[in-house]
Amino acid sequence: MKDSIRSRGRPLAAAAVLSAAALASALLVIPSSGASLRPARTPGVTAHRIVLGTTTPLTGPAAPGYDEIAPAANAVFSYINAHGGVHGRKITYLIKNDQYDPTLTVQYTQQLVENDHIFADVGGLGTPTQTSVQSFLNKHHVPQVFVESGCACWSQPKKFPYTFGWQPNYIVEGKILGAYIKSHFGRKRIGYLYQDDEFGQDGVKGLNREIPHRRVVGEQNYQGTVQGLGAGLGSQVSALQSAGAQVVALYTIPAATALALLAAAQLNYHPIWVVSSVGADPPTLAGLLGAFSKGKAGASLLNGMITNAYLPPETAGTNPWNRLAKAILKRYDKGFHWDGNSEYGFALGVTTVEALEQAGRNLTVKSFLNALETHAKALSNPGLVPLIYSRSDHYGFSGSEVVKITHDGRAISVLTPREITTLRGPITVYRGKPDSIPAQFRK
Amino acid sequence: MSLIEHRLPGAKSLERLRSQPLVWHLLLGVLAAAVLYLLTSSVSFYDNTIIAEIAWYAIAIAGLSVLTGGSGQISLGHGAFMAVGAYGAGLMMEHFRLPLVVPILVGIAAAALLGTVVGLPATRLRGPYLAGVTLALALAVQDLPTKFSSLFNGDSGIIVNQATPPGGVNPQRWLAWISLLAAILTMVVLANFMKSRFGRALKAVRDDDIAAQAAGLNPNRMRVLAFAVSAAAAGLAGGLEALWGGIVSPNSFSLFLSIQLLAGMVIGGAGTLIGAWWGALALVYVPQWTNSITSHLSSASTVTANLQNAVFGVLIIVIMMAAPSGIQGWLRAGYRRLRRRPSSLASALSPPLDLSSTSTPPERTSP
Amino acid sequence: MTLFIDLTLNGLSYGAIYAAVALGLVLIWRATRVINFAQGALATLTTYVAASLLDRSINSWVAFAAALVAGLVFGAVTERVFMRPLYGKPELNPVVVTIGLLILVESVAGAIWGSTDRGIAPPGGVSQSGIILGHTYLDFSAFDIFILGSVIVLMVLMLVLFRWTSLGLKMRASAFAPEVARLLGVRVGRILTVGWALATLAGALAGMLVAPLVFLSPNMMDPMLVYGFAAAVLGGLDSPVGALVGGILSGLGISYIGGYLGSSMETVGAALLLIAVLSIRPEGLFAAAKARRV
Amino acid sequence: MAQASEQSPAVAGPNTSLEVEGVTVSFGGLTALDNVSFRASDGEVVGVIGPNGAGKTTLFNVICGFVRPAAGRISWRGRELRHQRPHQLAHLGITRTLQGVGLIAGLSALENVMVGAQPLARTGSASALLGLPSSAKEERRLRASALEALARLGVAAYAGEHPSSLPYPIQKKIALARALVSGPALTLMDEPASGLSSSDIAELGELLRGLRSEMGVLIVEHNMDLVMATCDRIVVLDFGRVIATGTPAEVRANPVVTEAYLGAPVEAEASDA
Repeated sequence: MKDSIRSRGRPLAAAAVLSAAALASALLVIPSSGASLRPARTPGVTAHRIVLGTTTPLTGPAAPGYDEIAPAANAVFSYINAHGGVHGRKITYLIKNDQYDPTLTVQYTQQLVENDHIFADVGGLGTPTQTSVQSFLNKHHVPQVFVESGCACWSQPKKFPYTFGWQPNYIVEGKILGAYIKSHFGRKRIGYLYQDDEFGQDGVKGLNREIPHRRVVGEQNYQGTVQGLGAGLGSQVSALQSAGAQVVALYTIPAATALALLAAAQLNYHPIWVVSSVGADPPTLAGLLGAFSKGKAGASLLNGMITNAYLPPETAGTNPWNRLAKAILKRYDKGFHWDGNSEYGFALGVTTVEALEQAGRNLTVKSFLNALETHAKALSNPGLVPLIYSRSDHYGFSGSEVVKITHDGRAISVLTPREITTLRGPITVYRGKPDSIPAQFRK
Repeated sequence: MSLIEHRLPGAKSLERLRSQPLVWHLLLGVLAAAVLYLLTSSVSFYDNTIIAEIAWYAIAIAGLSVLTGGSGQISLGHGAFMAVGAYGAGLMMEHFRLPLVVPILVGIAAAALLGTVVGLPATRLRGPYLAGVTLALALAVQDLPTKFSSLFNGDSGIIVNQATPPGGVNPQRWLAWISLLAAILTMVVLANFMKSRFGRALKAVRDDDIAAQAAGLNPNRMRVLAFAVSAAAAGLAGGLEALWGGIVSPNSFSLFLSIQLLAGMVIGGAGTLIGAWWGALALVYVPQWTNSITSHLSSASTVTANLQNAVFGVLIIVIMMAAPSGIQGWLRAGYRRLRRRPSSLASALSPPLDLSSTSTPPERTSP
Repeated sequence: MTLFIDLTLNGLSYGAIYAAVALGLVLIWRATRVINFAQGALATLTTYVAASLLDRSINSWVAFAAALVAGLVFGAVTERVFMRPLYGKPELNPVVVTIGLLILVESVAGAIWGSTDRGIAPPGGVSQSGIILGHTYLDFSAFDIFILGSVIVLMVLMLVLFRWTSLGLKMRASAFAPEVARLLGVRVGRILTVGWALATLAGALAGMLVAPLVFLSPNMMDPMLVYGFAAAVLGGLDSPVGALVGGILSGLGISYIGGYLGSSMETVGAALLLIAVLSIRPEGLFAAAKARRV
Repeated sequence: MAQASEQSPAVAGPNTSLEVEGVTVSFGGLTALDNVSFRASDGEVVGVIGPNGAGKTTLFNVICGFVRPAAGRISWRGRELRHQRPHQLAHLGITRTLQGVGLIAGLSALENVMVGAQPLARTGSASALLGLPSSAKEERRLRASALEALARLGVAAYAGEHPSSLPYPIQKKIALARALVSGPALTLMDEPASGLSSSDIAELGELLRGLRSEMGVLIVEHNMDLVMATCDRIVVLDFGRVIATGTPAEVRANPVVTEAYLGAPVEAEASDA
C-alpha cells in the first residue's frame, strides 16, 4: 500500500531529463544548415553573387516609416543586378524583421552570419538593436556598415574596426541646429521637446553645446515606448506654451512632430519650430497633417518650420539624385512612398554599391573595409556633405545644411552645408560640390 | 498496485534512490548534463545560441507556470521581473569583475525582492485585477531606464561584458551550457518546490481559499511566496538574457514579451514544467520557421513582413482550440490513451510529469 | 492656471476615449468573464475600414457609421468563431485566444494597409482647432466636444438598453445567471453574440475618435487598450459606470502627470496609482458588494 | 491578558479550553449573534444546535476568525484570541471542518490530509527548494501521519484518488481526517452528519465518542439523533441568542427549546435533516 502511494509521487525532477530529451528531439527534427562547414573563401562572395543581410523593424510600433528603408535599398540592388551587378556579381539582400527588439536582432544576426554566410550586415537599424550585435559581428570579422542610427558609438575603429556609422550623429546634428538657433533667434525664449531616449537626449546635448542655458525656458519629453504617444503631446505642448517658449526645438520622430504641431495649433500656439531631420520629413508630415487641415490652409502648419538636411530635400524635384531615386524605386520597389525614408534607403543602397565597386574585382572583407577607409571621397552618393570614413573615424555624414519649409511644402536652404569633422570639433562651412551620378547608375 | 516494485530486478534500489530527492536529482542532473553536452557539441554554433535562448525562455515560463498553475495568480508583467534580473545582473557585470554566478544571483535576488513587494498588494487581488497591476508594472519598469538614464543608460541600454569561456570553448556553446545548466537547476528546484508541502499549499490556496485557511494555511503568505519564487525564476532568465544578448535595454522587455511568456505558458500547458519547454520552443521556433518560409515567397513586402506574426497568432488560437490544456496536456492525454491499451511503446515511455494534478481549477463563483 | 485648464481639457478628451475602450472590456467581462485583448486590434481594423472608404471619397459620416457597423460584425464573428468553442475550458484559454487574435488582426491590418502612419480627418470636417472663451484660448476643439458627446451618448444608449429594454434584461440575466436565463427561455448563446458585438462597437467608436488625434497605424490601439484596461480595472470590471469614471480619471491622471512631472513618470505614476487604489478597493472603485462564502 | 483570565476563574475550570463570552455579531442591521457565551472543555463533546439561521455557523466563523465580533471575547486556554486569523488556529491546536466537505479539488485525498498535517512540519522553504534530505524526511513523516489518519477513518484505500471522483461519505471522512491529522486539542465540526446515511452516522457517533480521550469536540449539527447520542453538553441557539445549555436530557426537556423549533417535537425536526 505504502509503495503504491509513494510511486504516485513521481520525482518531478525528471523534468530535467525529459526536458532535455524534448529539446534534443526538437532540435533533431529541425533542419539545420548551420552544421555545414563554413567556406574557406570570403563568406557570402562567389564569382556571381554577393550575399548581404540586415535586421530592421518591418512590423510593430517602430515600423511606421522605417519599414520603407530596407526595401528601398533593395530596389537599388535589384536595379544593379538587372544591369550586370557589381563586377559581375549580383547582390542578394536578406532582410530580417527584428521588430526593434534586441533579442530578435541577436538571433537573426547570428542566423545571417552563421547560416546564410553574409558578406556584410548593411544598414541594420537602431541603437540598442545594433549595439547588441556589434561585438559579435566584429568578432566574426563581418562588416557592420551604414548602421541606421545617430549614435556616436559606431565610430570606435580601434575597438570595433568592422563597424561604420551612416547618418550624422545626433550630437553633431544638434550642434548645427543649436548654432543656427543661437545666431538667428538668440534673444528669444527657447523650449525643447524630445523623445526620451538616446536619440532625443543626444540631440539635446548637441543643442545645449551651442544654446546658452539661460535661454532655455522649458524641456519636455515623451517616451519612445508603445504607450509613449498614446495620450498625444497635448500636455507637453501646453507646458511649453505656459513656459513662454518662442522657439521650440523638436527631437522627435515624424508622428510625434505631427502630434506636437497639432496640439500647438489646437492651443493657438505658434512658436518657431526647429526640427531635427529625423522628425521633419515634409511629405510624411504633410500626409499626417493634411487630414487635419483639410479645407483650410493645406500643409500650412509646416510653413516656416526649420530643419536640417544631409540628403537633398525630397521636394527638390529637379535634383538629379532624386529623379534617379524615383525612377529606380518606381520600377523595383512596389508601392513605394516617396519620402525621407525611401530616399534614405536609396542613398544607402547607392553607397553600398559604390563601396563594393571600389573594393574591386577581388572582393574580400579587407578590400571592402579598405575602400571605405581610404576611398570615402570616391563613394558617390546623394549626400550634401561627405562621408568621413578614415582609419581613425567611422562616423558617416559629417554635417548638414539647414533649410526652411515654405508654405507650399518646399525646402529652401537658409544655411549652406556645415560640417564637423570630429565630434568635439568646430562647425565649419563645407565648400565641396555634391557628387555626380556614377556610371553604373546611368545605364 | 506495486507495479514499479516488481517490474525490474533493480526497481527496489531505484525506488530507494528516488526517495532521496537530492541524490536522485543529482543523478538525473548528471545524466541530463551528459545528454546536453552531446547535444550542444553536435549542432552548429548558431543552434547553440538558439538552445541558450530556449533555455532562458523555459526558465521564465516555468516561473510563470508555478505562479499561475501553482497559486492561480495571473501575471501580465513577468517581463518586468526579467528586466529587473537583467539590469541587476547587467549592472554587476558592467561595473565589477566577479565570477559569473555572483551577478546572476544578484539579478535573481533583485527580481525576488520586487516579486515580494508586488506580491504583497497582490494578495488581495484576483484574476484580471492582478493582471492589471502587473501590466502596469511592466509598463513602468520599461520607462524607468530612461527616467534614470545615468544609471541605466536609457534606451541604448547597458553593455554587458560577455564572460570569456575557459579553455577556448566557443562562446555560443559556452552560453548554451550555462543556460542549460541554469535551466536544469531551475527545473529541479521548482519541481522540488511544487512537490513539497509548499507546492501542495499553493494548490490548496488556488483551489479553495477558505478550505486552505481552515486547514491551517496562510493564503497570503503562500501567494507572496509564489510571487517571489516565480519572480526569482524570471530574474534568472533575465540575467541569462543579459549575458546572451550582451546588452540590457528596455526594448528587450516590452509588454509584448510579457504577453509572449503568458502565451508560451498556456500553449505549453499551464502548471507543468515540461510545458514550459514546449512553450519556449514555440516562442523561438515559430518566428524562425515562418521567417524562413516567407523569405522564399515573392509577394509584396508588407505581406511577407506580417505573415510571421500572423502565423504566430493563428498558432496560438489553433492550439488553444485543439489542445485546451496545451501541448503537454495533449501529449499526456495521448499517453493515457496509449497506456490503456497495453503496448511495449507505452511502457517504454516514461510517465509524464504532473505539477498541478488538474490544470483546470474549479470555476470561481461569480458575485 | 491656463496650464491646469489645458491639461484638464486634454485629459478629459483622452479619458473619454479610454472610457469607451474600458466599456467594451467591461461589457465582455460581465457577459463572458473574458478580458478581450483583441478589442484594440479589432478597433484598429474597423478604423481602417473607415479609412479605405474615406480614400474612395465616401462621405465621412457614412465612413464613421461603417466603422461602427464593422465593429458590430467583427464582434459577433469573434464571439461565434473564436469564443464559442472555448466556454467551459480553462479560464485562461479564451484570454490567450484573444491575445492570438490581437497578434493576428494587427498583422492582417499591416499586411493590407502597411505600417505607415496615416492621418484621419474627423467626420464631417469637425474642427480640431481650440475654441476661444473670452480672452483665453482653450485646448478644447469642436472635435473634443464631439469626443465627449459621442462617448456620453454611447454610455446613455447602453444604459437605456440594459435598463429599459427586454434585450437588456436578457443580457443582464445571461451575464449573472446563465442557467436561470436558459430555463426562462433566453437564448443565451445569441445574447452573448449580441454582447460581443456591442462591446466591439464601443471599441470601434474609440478607434474613430482617437485616429484623428494620434494617427492610424496597425498598432494605434495598443496604448489605448493598455490605458483602457487600466481604466476598467480602476473603475471595477463589473461596472459600466466604473468604466466611465475610471476612463476619465485615467485620462486626467496621465495628463497631469505628463504635464507637471514629465512623461517618463506617466506609466510609473499610473502604476502606483492603480496599486494604491486597488489596495484599498481590490475590485475597483465601483465594485459590487460581495458575499462571503464560508 | 492574565487579568482577563483571572476575572472569571469560576467559569473557566481547570479543564476549560475554549471560552466564549458575550460575543455579538451583526451584519448590516441584522444581529447574527447576540451576547453568546458558553465554554468547552478538554475531552468533552459539545453540540451547538438551533433552527436554520440561528447563527450556528456564524459562531464557528467567529471562533475561527473569519468573522470579527462587534463585542465579546473568546479565550483559548485562558488566553484571549484577539485578532486571530483563520490559519493561525491550527497552530494553536484548533482545527475545523467546513460545511459540506471543503476538500481541495486539485489535490488527492492523501495530499488533502497532508495539508492538514502541515502544522507539524518543521523544515523551511529553502530545504524544500533544494530537495535536501531533511525535507524528504519531513515529507515522509507528513505522509505517514496522513495515511494513519486516513486509515483510522477507514478510507486509506482512497488515498491516491481525487476527491471529486469519490462518494460523498468518503469525502466527508477524508475531510474529517484532515481536521484530525495534526492531533488538535479541539476540533470544530460544521454539520459532520449532513448527507450521510444512518449507518454512516452511527459510525460517526462512534468515532466522536472515541475522540473524547484525545481532544475536545464542538459540533454544529442538525441531526438530533447524533447530537443526543454523542454530546456531553448542548448549546441551543435561536435568533443569535443562547436559549438553553445543558446535557442532552436537560435540553430535551426544556420547553423553550421545543418552542424554538416552531413548537414541533424535537424528533420530528431531526428526521427532516
